[in-house]
Amino acid sequence: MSLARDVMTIAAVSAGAFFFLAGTVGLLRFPDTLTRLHALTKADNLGLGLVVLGLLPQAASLRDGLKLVGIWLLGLLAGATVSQLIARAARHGQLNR
Amino acid sequence: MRGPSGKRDAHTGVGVGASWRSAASRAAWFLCLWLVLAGASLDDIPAATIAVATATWTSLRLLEPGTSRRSPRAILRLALLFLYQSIVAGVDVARRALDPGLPLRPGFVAYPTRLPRGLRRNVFATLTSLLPGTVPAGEEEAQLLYHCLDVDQPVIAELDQEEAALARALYND
Amino acid sequence: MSGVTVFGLCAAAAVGLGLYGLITNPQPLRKIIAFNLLGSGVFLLFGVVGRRGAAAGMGNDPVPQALVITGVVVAFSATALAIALLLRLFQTSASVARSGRASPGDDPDQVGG
Amino acid sequence: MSIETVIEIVLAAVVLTLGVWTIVVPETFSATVGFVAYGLLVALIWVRLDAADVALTEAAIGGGLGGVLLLGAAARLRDADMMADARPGKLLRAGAAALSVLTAAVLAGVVLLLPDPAPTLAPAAVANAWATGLSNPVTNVLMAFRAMDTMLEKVVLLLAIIGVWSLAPDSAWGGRPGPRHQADPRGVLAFLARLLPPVGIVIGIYILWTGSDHPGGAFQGGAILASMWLLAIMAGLADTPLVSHRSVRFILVAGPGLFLLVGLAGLLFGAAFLSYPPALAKPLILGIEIAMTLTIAATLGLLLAGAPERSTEP
Amino acid sequence: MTEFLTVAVGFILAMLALGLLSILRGPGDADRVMATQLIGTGGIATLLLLGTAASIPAAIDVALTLALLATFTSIAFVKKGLSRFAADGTASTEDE
Amino acid sequence: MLPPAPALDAATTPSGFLLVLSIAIPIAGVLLAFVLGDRYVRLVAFAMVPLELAITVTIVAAVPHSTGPLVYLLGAWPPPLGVALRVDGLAAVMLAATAVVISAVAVYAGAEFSVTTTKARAPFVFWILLLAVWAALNAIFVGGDLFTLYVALELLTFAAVPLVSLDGRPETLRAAIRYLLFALLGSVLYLLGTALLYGLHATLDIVLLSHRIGAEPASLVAAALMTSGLLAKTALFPLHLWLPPAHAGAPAAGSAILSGLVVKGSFFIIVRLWFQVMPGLPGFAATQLLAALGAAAIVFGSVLALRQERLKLLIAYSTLAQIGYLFLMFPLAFNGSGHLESGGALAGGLLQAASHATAKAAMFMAAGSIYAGLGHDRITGLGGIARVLPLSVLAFAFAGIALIGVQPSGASLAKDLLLQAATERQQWWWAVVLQAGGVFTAAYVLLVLAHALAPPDKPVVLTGPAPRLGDVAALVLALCSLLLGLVPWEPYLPVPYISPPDLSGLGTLSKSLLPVLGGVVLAILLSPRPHPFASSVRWKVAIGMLNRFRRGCCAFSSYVERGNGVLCEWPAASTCLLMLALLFSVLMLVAA
Repeated sequence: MSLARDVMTIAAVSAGAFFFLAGTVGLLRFPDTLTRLHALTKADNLGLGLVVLGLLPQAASLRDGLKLVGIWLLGLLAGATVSQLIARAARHGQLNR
Repeated sequence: MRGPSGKRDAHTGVGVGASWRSAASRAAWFLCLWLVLAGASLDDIPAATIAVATATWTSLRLLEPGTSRRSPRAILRLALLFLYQSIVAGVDVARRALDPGLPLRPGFVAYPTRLPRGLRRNVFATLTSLLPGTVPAGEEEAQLLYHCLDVDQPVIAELDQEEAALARALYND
Repeated sequence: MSGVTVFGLCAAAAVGLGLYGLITNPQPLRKIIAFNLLGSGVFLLFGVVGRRGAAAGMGNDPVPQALVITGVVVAFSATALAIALLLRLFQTSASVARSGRASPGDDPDQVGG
Repeated sequence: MSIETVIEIVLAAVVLTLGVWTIVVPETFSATVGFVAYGLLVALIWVRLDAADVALTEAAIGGGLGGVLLLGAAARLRDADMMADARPGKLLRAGAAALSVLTAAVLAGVVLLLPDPAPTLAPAAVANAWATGLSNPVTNVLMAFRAMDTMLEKVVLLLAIIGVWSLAPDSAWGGRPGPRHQADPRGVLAFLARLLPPVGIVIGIYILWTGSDHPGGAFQGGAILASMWLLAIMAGLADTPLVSHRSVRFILVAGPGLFLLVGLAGLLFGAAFLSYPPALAKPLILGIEIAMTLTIAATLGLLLAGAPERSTEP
Repeated sequence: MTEFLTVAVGFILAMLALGLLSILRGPGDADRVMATQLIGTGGIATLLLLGTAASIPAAIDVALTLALLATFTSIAFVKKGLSRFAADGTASTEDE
Repeated sequence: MLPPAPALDAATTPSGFLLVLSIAIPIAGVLLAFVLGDRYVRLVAFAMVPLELAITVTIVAAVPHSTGPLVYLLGAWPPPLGVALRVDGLAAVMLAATAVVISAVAVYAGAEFSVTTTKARAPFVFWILLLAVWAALNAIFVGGDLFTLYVALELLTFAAVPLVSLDGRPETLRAAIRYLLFALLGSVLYLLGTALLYGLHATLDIVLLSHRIGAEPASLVAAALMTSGLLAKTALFPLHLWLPPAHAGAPAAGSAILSGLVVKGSFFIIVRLWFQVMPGLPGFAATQLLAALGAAAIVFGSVLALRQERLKLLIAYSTLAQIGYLFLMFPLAFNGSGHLESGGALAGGLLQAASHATAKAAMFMAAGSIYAGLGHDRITGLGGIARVLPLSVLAFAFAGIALIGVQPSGASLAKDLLLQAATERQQWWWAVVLQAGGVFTAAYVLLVLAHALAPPDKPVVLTGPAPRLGDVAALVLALCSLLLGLVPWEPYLPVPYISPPDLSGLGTLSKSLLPVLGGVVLAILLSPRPHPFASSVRWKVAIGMLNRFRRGCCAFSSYVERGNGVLCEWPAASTCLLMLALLFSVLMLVAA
């Protein structure tokens, strides 16, 4: 049982780390603010989600697990709204250029 | 569980009944949040009461009770769709970032939405900001402006599908 | 123990950095930021001291932790007061300076894109 | 070298790189963002040092309020070179760098020389926890063993507010602090500001409440509540109160006031100033903490809002 | 398991550092502000992993606070830095 | 593990609760005044001042009857876990001086800071901050824990900064920012030292630390950091960049508090640190360095004071010089066995602090009245005011005479004590500095008086009503300073001998006249402006003879001014601070 849990943790956390890697590569390679914003919000949020998923089997209690999910949801909400705010700001910046 | 959910519980109805009902359902959500955070303990009752009451009061002040019907099954479907889309979005970005050719055709796409400005459009924009390749970057009259990683993707169609799912789930009036 | 050493050195470096910034930066706001950096180095040092004093089933001596929390509050209020002073000074001296100058043009550097 | 040490070195290196960036980058705005990022990462170090109470404080201050404060100032002071001192010459900068490096080196040496095993008060704090009935030793130190410091610190907060208010123009005295924030009531910001504050309130109260037994406490909870208030203000959904308003004044002194009253009651009826009778210790401390949370939330919010700018007339 | 989680922490931290370097460079302020958002996600992930690896349960609460407040810097930036562009949407659409 | 705590003062003494009240009452006043708002703020202050005064008197009266210091254990928790408050003779003297000065300032400010409908802001802030300064100072004098002292120091800074910028002009705002930032730098260094001390000894209690501390390098570095941080807050030369603009820009009552009291807070912590926490550690060289800085402060401050155009700035620079005077006691307390001895030198230093507090506050108050009366405070425009504002000028004169060290002033007793210590320790060079300090003081006091007593060029028109009550308060304060030498000090300070205040003796007369005459010469030589009496023919001849010499002196003083300009740049001053910290570390390490 514990082995299955650990395998799931390792798999999910590794996948999460991969998406963090992808997000960072995107930040480094993408040409402008708006495209980098995609990299930042999408890849990293998925990465965080997968890390949370991976930690769920290790959580001490159901409550802690739900807390983890809550943190992820809060992170999603933050990412989603902030990406809109920054996108608007960046677009206005471009228009003003 | 959290704010957006609290808001979604607004039920059809007019006047005081509706606001009481929505107050009750929001309070229930905040109570769930409290229980997740602090666990269930008798000692916590005063703090939990204060927290839930304050949060509900604030929530009602900041966000008026809605008037639309919602369907639990459609919400579930929306959530799953959303989850699926955000995974696809992450994979999509990862693929483009790691591809040596850097396949990007960034640009803006205007999507004519049927949702009125305000809360509904905000919810829609927020959900779609996690869609593959799109970030809402502004509004113009009846259109939402999206920045896309790849303008050749069928962005409009995907957005249409999402909007329909959202309307079925929450704004079915 | 080595982790403690790492962060101890990190704290010392943060103190040095903060001092350098506080001394050499001509902008008041940058001085305030440097002060905060310096402060965080000092707090980290408290943290390291507390971590070294881990005992009685506690990972960190509670007394330095409490001192740090008090210190953080004080440092934050100091920052807020300094910034309020700065903004007020900016307002008053800008109202003096503006009379002789046309409205400042749009600064293209303001937003990224 | 264990893997933990490697991680710690990586963490310290990242944090220090951000610190260097903050100091050397030419534009103030970049430095400010760098510092906010630095502050958020320092919270990681605090967790690593097993000081979760402090980590919470750093996260609440560095992440929310500090960022708003510094970034807001950086944006407003964009072309504020007129206030700058003269840029020091190369020689002076080299001298300052040498001295700073020397100081850091001395400090590093001293840290390495700290005694081993380290003296500590942890056992004493744990052994005396019975007196309050709270099992978070940090809260015990703050509220019982060193309650005087905490009370004085709350007075410091009050003085900071008075200092900020003292900068009001005479015509705006008693008015509302800060500019009236305008935002589209149907925009994204307002959307976030409608959803987040209730959640934040529950979390803030939880952090306060859990502080008696787990990491958390009045300041951290108050900082979260203040952030939520500020969010509503920035989104134009709420306005700052009139500073002449009696209830505002009352909230701003509630924490230290109650602290002082309980302390004096201890002086009159109990063992000493700021002592609590063991039976009543927990409720008394919790009561003070609740009052302090309110005070802290209001104080921090108003500190960030700034000096009164708008006169009492609407 | 602890070793694995610790390695993951290191890896994500390294990614975080690289990402920070790339966006703090600019060119615009909007890029730089994204740095705090990056820490909002990467930092939370690191915190959670760290907390589990070192079994510090309170790390979850720290992460929660960070998640709640991670948006604030960006909001302050949008509010104060770009007020004349009305980046919160005021300028782009008038009342319907 | 901890060594068992020594049972030195592990219990509250009977009248210990007074110590709590001495902090709690002004804090209660702050809170109450804040809640009640603009209209009642002065009322609250006027209610709290006598109450607090009474408590101070009771404490001061209780100290001689107690065998050791008065002790109060807060929350009944003994150190190291808890925090203790302690009052010994030193603290009692400072408590008393603070109470006297603040009461006088309250009387003085009663008229200036009354609430009217149009101007509610300044009175509100002023009265609350007055009480806050009192609370902070009392906490500093009474506090027995280095971290409590840190919080109290910050409290003091937060109360002092808004006083500087109370009128909101850009230059006072700039002065306030500079003051705040430099003070913060100082307190951060202090905090750094406490962190190290806690890491070494797991306590910050002064008494416990004094038992545990040894010559470990870390302790010495900590002490050096704390000392230099506190020096920055005390504005000892060359860390004085913030003081003159801040003290001269504040309203008169604020300047009186800032100059008279606020700088004494950090000074007192230095005394505690050196004399009580680690009397055996600083070593000879560090004390010499401290006093050398003091001597430099006397020269710089006095010369710059003589070059000022405005009265308030002159007084501010005089504060700079007088702060230097306070640090001359350190080497003189250094005894043969390498310890700082709490003897006559310490008594002299603290007496000097108390008499400077009273005299300087009186001076600023008098200057404030003069400013209010004339609408300006240009020294060359003071002609004739002795006739229209006799009380203000008299208060200024008395305060000045007290500072110069004419018997029976506190400064004179202090000087005697320090001179005696200099003889005992065979450090004649500090005796020279002490005498020179008196001469310098006489120079700028006499310069002002000469202008004030000179006949006016044109009839003096007062722009405002003369604040009678305020002048009386200033006069009383000045008289206090002038008569401090008559107070029986033995219960509080180790005053080893009592000089019978022989006011008529020839020796006393010459001792008083010497600095005055020297001062006249210095004033003529160093002041760049035309002298009011220079119009008479006889003076012209005399000055003509001196002229070449005078030109040299003027060149010297303009060099001093230029050097001061460099030192008052932020980077230079903060570099100096760092250098001092390192220098102190090195000196102490070498001594250890």
